[in-house]
Amino acid sequence: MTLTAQDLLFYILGGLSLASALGVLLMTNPIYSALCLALTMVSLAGLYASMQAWFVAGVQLIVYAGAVMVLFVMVLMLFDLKSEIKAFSRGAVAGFMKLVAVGLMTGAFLAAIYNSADTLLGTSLAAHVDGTVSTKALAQLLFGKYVFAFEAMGVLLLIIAIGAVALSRIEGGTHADE
Amino acid sequence: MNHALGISSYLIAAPMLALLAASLVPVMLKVFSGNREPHPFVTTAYGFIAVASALGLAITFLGGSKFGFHKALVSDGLALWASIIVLVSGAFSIFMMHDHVETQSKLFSEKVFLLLGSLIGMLIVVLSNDLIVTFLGIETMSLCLYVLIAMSRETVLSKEAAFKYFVLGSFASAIFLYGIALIYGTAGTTQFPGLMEQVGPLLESRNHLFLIGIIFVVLGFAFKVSVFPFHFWTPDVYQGAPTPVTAFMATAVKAATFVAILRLFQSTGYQHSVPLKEVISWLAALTMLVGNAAAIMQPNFKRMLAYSSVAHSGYLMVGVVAAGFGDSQGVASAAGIVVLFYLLAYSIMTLGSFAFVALLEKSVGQALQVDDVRGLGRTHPVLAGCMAIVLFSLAGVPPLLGFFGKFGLFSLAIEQNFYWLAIWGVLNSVVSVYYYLRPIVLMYMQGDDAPHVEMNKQIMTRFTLFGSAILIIVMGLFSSPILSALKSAILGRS
Amino acid sequence: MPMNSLIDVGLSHYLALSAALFAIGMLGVLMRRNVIVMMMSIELMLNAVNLTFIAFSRFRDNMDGQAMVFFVMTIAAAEAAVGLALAVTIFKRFREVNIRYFEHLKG
Amino acid sequence: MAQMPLLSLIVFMPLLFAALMALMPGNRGVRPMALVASLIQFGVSLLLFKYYDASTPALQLVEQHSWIPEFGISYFIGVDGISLWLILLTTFLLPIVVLGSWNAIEQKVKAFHVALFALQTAMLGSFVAMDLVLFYVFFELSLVPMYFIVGIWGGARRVYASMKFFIYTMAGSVLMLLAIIYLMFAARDTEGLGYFTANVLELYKLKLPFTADGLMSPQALLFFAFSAAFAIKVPMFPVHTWLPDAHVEAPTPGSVVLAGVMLKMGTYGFVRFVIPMFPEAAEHFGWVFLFLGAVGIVYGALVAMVQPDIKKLVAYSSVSHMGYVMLGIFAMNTYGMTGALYQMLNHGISTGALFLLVGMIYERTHSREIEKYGGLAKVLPIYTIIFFIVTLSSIAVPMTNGFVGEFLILLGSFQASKLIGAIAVTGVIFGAVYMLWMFKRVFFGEKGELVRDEKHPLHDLSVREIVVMAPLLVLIFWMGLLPNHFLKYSKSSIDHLMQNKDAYQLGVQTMGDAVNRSASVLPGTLLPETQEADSKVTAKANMTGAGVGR
Amino acid sequence: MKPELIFSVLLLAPLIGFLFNGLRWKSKNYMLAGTVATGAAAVSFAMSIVAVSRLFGEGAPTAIQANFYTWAAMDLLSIDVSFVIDRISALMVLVVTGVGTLIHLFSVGYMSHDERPSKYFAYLNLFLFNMLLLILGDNLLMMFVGWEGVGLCSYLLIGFWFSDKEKAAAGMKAFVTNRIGDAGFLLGIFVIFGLFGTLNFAEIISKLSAFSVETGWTGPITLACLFLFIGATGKSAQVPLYVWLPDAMAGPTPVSALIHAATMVTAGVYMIIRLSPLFMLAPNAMAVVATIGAITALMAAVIGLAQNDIKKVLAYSTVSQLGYMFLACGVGAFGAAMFHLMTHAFFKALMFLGSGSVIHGMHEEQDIRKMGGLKKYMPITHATFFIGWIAIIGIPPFAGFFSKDEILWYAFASERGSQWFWLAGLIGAATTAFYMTRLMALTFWRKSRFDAHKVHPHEAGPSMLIPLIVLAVLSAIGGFMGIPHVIGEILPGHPGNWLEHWLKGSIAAVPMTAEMKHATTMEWILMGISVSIAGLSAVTAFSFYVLDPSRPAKFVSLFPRLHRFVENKLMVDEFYGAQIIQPLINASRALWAFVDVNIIDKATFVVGDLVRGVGSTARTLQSGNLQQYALYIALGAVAVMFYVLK
Repeated sequence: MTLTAQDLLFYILGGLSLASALGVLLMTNPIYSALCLALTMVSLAGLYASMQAWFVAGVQLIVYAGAVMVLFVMVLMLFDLKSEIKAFSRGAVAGFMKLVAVGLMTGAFLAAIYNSADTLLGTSLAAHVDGTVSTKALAQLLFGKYVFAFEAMGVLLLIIAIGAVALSRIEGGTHADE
Repeated sequence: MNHALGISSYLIAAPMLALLAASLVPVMLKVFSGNREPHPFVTTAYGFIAVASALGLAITFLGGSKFGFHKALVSDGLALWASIIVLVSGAFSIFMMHDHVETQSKLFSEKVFLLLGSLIGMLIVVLSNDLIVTFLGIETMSLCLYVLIAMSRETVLSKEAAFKYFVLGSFASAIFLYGIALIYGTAGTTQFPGLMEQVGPLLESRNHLFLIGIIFVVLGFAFKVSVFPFHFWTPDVYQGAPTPVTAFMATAVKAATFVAILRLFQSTGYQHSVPLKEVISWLAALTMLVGNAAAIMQPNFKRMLAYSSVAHSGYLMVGVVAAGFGDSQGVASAAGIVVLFYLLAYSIMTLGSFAFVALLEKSVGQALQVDDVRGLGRTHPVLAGCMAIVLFSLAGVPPLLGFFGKFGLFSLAIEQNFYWLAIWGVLNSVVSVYYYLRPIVLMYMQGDDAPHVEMNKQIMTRFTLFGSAILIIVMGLFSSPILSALKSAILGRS
Repeated sequence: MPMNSLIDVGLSHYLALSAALFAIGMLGVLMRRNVIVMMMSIELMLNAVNLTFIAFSRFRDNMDGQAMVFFVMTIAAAEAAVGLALAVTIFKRFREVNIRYFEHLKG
Repeated sequence: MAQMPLLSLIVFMPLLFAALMALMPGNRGVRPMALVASLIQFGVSLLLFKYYDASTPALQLVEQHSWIPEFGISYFIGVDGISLWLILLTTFLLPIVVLGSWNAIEQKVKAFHVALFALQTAMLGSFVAMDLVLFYVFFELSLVPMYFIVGIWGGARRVYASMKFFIYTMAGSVLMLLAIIYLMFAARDTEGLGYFTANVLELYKLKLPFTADGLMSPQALLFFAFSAAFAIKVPMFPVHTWLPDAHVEAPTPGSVVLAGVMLKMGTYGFVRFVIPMFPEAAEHFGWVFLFLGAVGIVYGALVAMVQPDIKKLVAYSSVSHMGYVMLGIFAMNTYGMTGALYQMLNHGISTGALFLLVGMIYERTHSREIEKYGGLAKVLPIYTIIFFIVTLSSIAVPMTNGFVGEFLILLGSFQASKLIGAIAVTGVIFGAVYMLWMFKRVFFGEKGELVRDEKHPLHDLSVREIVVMAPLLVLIFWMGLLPNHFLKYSKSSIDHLMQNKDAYQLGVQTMGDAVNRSASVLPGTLLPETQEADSKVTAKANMTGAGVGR
Repeated sequence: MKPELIFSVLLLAPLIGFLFNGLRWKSKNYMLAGTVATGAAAVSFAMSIVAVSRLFGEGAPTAIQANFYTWAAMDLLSIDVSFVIDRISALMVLVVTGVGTLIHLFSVGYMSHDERPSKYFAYLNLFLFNMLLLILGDNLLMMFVGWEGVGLCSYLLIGFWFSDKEKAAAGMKAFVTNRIGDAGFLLGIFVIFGLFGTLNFAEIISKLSAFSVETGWTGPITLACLFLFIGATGKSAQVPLYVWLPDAMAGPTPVSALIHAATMVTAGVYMIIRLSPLFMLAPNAMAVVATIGAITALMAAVIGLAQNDIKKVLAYSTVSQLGYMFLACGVGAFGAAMFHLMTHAFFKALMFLGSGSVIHGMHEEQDIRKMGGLKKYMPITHATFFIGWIAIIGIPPFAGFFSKDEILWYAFASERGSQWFWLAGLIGAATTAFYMTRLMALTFWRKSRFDAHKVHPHEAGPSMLIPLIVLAVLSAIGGFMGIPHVIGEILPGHPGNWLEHWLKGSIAAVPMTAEMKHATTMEWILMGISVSIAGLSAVTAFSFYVLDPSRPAKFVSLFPRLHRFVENKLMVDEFYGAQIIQPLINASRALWAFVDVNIIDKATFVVGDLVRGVGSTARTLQSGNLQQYALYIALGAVAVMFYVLK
């Protein structure tokens, strides 16, 4: 039972992601939550990289931690929100039940992972894979097996773009005519 | 790896492409004419042409168990008939949108565009042969709907509805996606054919992660078709959304999603998990009960119909249970036939009932109460008569279409020895009679003193209601051709 | 499972981590009242899913998982766009993005 | 005329007339047209006598067409001695109802007649249908027009009553639907049949497993599922409570049709389906129905006795009378069965007449409270005489129709069980008590407050009303004095049923076809051979599901 | 004449009369109505004579029969509408049509002032028709048809003046009480059918040889006999169902004479006589018949002692005399029962018509305390009534003496009889003599107690007197058709017992005990005792009511409560009302309000409430809070996971 560098990286990045995720949950100021989320994403990107998913790690950094987070922060800025007094939902019973529900679900999950661990394949990492090789393979997949999904994504983005614009122009929208 | 796509792939995608191309026209017109909204009728016409051409292409090219796009899509009878249901209900929804006060606006062309976009998503769902593609389709369909709901001219409730639907939908999508991930991890594939072969061994060895994956995926579907206890968004969203959009959601979304569920349950391997069978049966049973019981207590017309649609999901789940856990060969295709037939029936009836609601809504944000139909039998005999037919059909009175739909479903349940589900189902349909007859009571038996209310013109919505009433009768009496067509399409025989 | 494998990082660890992240995200949706934070929590859930995909992809030596992550990210972005657009609309109307204003529809 | 679809004509003619009436502009002229139409359909139904062959128990004037083969449903109709008289009763009552409601229905006249004629089709259909699903369709369909008739033209609590009516009857029949579906699958899975069908003649051949010791054998469960549907429809104690409400609230014509024909659909169901299809269960559990029938007779009579409302009294008397019918059916012998069949007709005629009479007086005084009457005999002598004759029929005085039925039923039930026969015979006493007590309070003694009213003197029956009642009176005596005129048409069918209780089968005879064909060749004529063979393959190999057997 | 024709005319004549008068029921032309009706009855009578005459002579058939059509036929059951005149029904048909004709005739006068004479005569003819069906029918079902038919006519005629609530109620009471009996009759028919597979009298009796005498109580024949006897107690007003008959006096008096004295009420006796071989096989049933008969004879006679309504006295007397007939049947003396039936028909019809004449003359007064001294106002009525009186109290050689004495003798001497039956009969006879004398005295003799200024009693017209006279003659000589052997032997020409001879072979023979078969001395002694007791009793009554009118009051004051009890008819009606009828009504109300409304309906409402409960819970959960919904999703997921993974 030696702790390899790989394992160490997992514990560090994993711990970081967990901590920052908790930060998202617990920070009463939304801006801090957003920053925590960004941190989570960055640490996850690290984990992806550690698993040799180089391209995905890069996309995670650029698209997620970059673009999406900027969008969130911008909107938050737009709303000019400060720390909220009532950040969490009311109701002791409901709150308790929520904790219990999620707790149970996670517990069941962990138990399932524990139970099925034997059946899971390849519990040790395979050999190092070159980033260009994996990226190429991914590209082959995207334009081969998943070409339809890829194209559908494009259509989705187009529709959503128009939809989002339209949404801003409805009565009461940011770009309403009246 | 051969990346070349055969012509057949494009033929399968042809309906979607047609929809996309045609849907862009009104928006483009708007762009090139300096942001001037085209005449709504023009937009409607384009929408109709889009749907009609897609329908034509679907009927021409779909069916016969063909794969496309490296097996990302499958074109079989299930897909064909689901496409037909989805497209037809889309067409009628566009008609109703043209008339309805909450959807008429300067942004009408965008709304039609979004609805067509949603239809593309649905076609993806019904044609999908891969869980991840299904997911993409569901997201396409849902995201369009979120926006479409929010674009109502009503400013408070529709926004709330859109937002609730959005948050809960995304929440459910995340769960669904997690399920896909687990399935991917355990089965090694997300494509249905491969997956179906894996189901048996994985369940037999009680792979818990796979089970959780299946549960989460089912849960995600269950959310979309509003199965208890994932149905809570339904009444709120149905109420807040503009009625034409509600009609669209209640019919097309459900049809598309049920086809996806059927695809998931096209394996005999599920018999290895008895608890899964039991739990899904229970969900079906509870869904019927909750939907019907809550509808009884509901004074708001649209909410009542929303609960009724929950109950109908419960009936449809009976078909799903039979498909997944029936013990004879080919039960899944049989289930496909009856479920699709039921969906067809249900869609026609639901379109009619929401058209009726739309006709009675005269102002933005009006919350139509059941009591508002008082005396309509006297003041508007034709409308009331059509609605009465629709309601009787929903209640399952023979020989209307709804009856034969239920007949098929319960036949299937009995054949596969799900007796208690069948008994529970018919008892629930008796309960449902109570609230389906309430509007009839109010229209015909009470309120002779009710004032004569001017009805909106809404020619197309009238047409929808009238058409659905006619179809309910005609297709009820002559359901044989439809059934045999369904059968030959799904069994792949001519 | 032998004791040492609890420390030896394997697929189970990644899965457990993703489960924990998913749970946190879920709690965020369930408990935070700010809609933006709720959306962020959903993003968190999707990220947890992505981690699962990557882990499976890695340990099964199967690239499909990475392709799926790609799609999930796109969807997440689209969802964020729509969600934020909705949020902005709602903010314009209510000057507030707390979900307690959204309880008109009930019963 | 060898292949004239006479039965279809009889069944659907009323619907056609309904459609014609619906298309008529305005309400004027609807009534005469309805009257003519109803007379025409009665006349056409009389043609049955010309083509009906009383000497054979076979199903006659058979028509068979494929309808929804995917669900195993065919359009299969026919008539035999069991249904013949019910069809004629139905067609006979329609003109009477139309003429009787001449003044009773004041608004929405057109809609009323449309509903009435549509109802006629549904009722006739359920009497001729020989395909279980087809029967179910007609059986359920009949609820809708009746629901409207009660709900729209009814009294103050009409909504409650119509709802109760609809939900009660539907609750019973849905279980039957499941049982039907089960039977169809049982037919498919049985050796020798092997195809998916709801054809009653084929289902007769099924030998469903039955074990005497428990309720859980399929035959017993199916028996109870069918019985539940029919018992509610009959209605039988203790599921009878919808009936008094429905009757009291229904308008006169509605009550007449409800009592006259609709209740018979339940008892007919027992005779046509329950007894032949589940012979062992019927034999084994028959005592339950025998007992409940007897209880119903006494119970209905006792409760009728204390009713303050004439119409409710008559309604409860229906419960009592239908108890006799149930008793006769489950006596399981020729006497009881014949008596039951006869009693169905009697009840249709005499209770129908009573409802008409109650309606006539209600039109004059707008009250049905017994207390407010008294001394009517002095004021309305003709009405009194007619009412008295009908009363006699209702309490089964010899030489009226009621006696024949009751005598045979009691004879049969006494042969079946001495104790129950003895209980049921007390119904003869109570029947006289409640009718005559009511008659005394309404017609005899001092003039009551409604009768005394000088400002609004009551008028005796008009010519129209007498014309309405006359055919009923004629039948009361005709059927009472010459029962064999009627019984001879049903004799061979009933004998056949009772002699082959355990293995009932029915041949068919199409119109103009002298030779009986055995029922076993039927499926071949129903659908081309190829399809049948096909269905067998699919049933076994692939397309199991959904009853999409073909 | 073919039998079919005879029966057609016999039956159709009254039916046509009914239709004729029934269709012109509003007419007040009593003469026309009466003529037609009486004519119809007379035609029937004439036809009866024609028919019966065929039975006389050497080689004459024992019965003539006609079959009209099949009423119903299935399985074993085959019922024909067919009629028979044999030696039993011959007697009966003559009595019914003969006495009937006389009473029709009497009615012409009696109903001349009524508002609806046509209706009355229609009913009367209808009754005759039904009575003929009852008598002539050759199977139990035809008899039952007539049986119920006469009950119906009785109902109509009792309630003839229906505006009076009491009278309408009396009609209903009669019908319902009869119905109770009819129910028993029906059960009897069913048992017989089960036993023999036929309802035809001749066939039943021919099949009896296969059966032996039953000793127990539950044998089928005993049961059948008992059930049939229940029917007889209803129709023939025996304990415990006799209560309707006194009330039935609400009808017009000729009706009382015809239906409630001479004909209909004897139907029960007739039925038992018809089935006498059957009854002979059930000694226990016969014991019941005899006991009930004896009790009725005594009890009704006792009640009769204290009645003040002239018709009520006669009514109780009828009940009592019917008791004698059943006593006779019960001991196996069916011939004697038939004999008494006939003589009773004569003298009781006579007395009822006489009372009718009195009531007619007294302007509808019926209370004998308000009469008295009518002898001088209506001498013919008095004379005929007098004959009836001595006939009923059994003074030789009037009709009642022969028949009653024969019954008493057989009650004593039959195997099935006993001295107790004889004693009961004897006391009954004494009581009868007492109250009949009282009736005579209070009505006709001593001083008038009415206001002669207001009431002018007068003798009736000829149409009423002729029947009286004819019946008086019959009452006087009617007994000669059944002269007992002991008397016949000492008379010149040794007249035999014609009736016994006539009926021999048609009915079961009296099962005499061996020592009594030739106990001539004993017969003489008993005859002497009964005549002297009756005479003594009559003399006592005479001394009470004629010689010293204060004596009854003094006597009664010794037992005031007993007297009130007797005067109130032993409180039987009150007992029935309080113990049977009212509880039944209360129970029915409870069934309606409790079982129907509270149990059955509630049970269905409970289902509805449950569903509603689920519905409102679902709506409460639907709080509108988005996170709550998300929680439900999570909870649902957790539940499903745990269920599946457990």
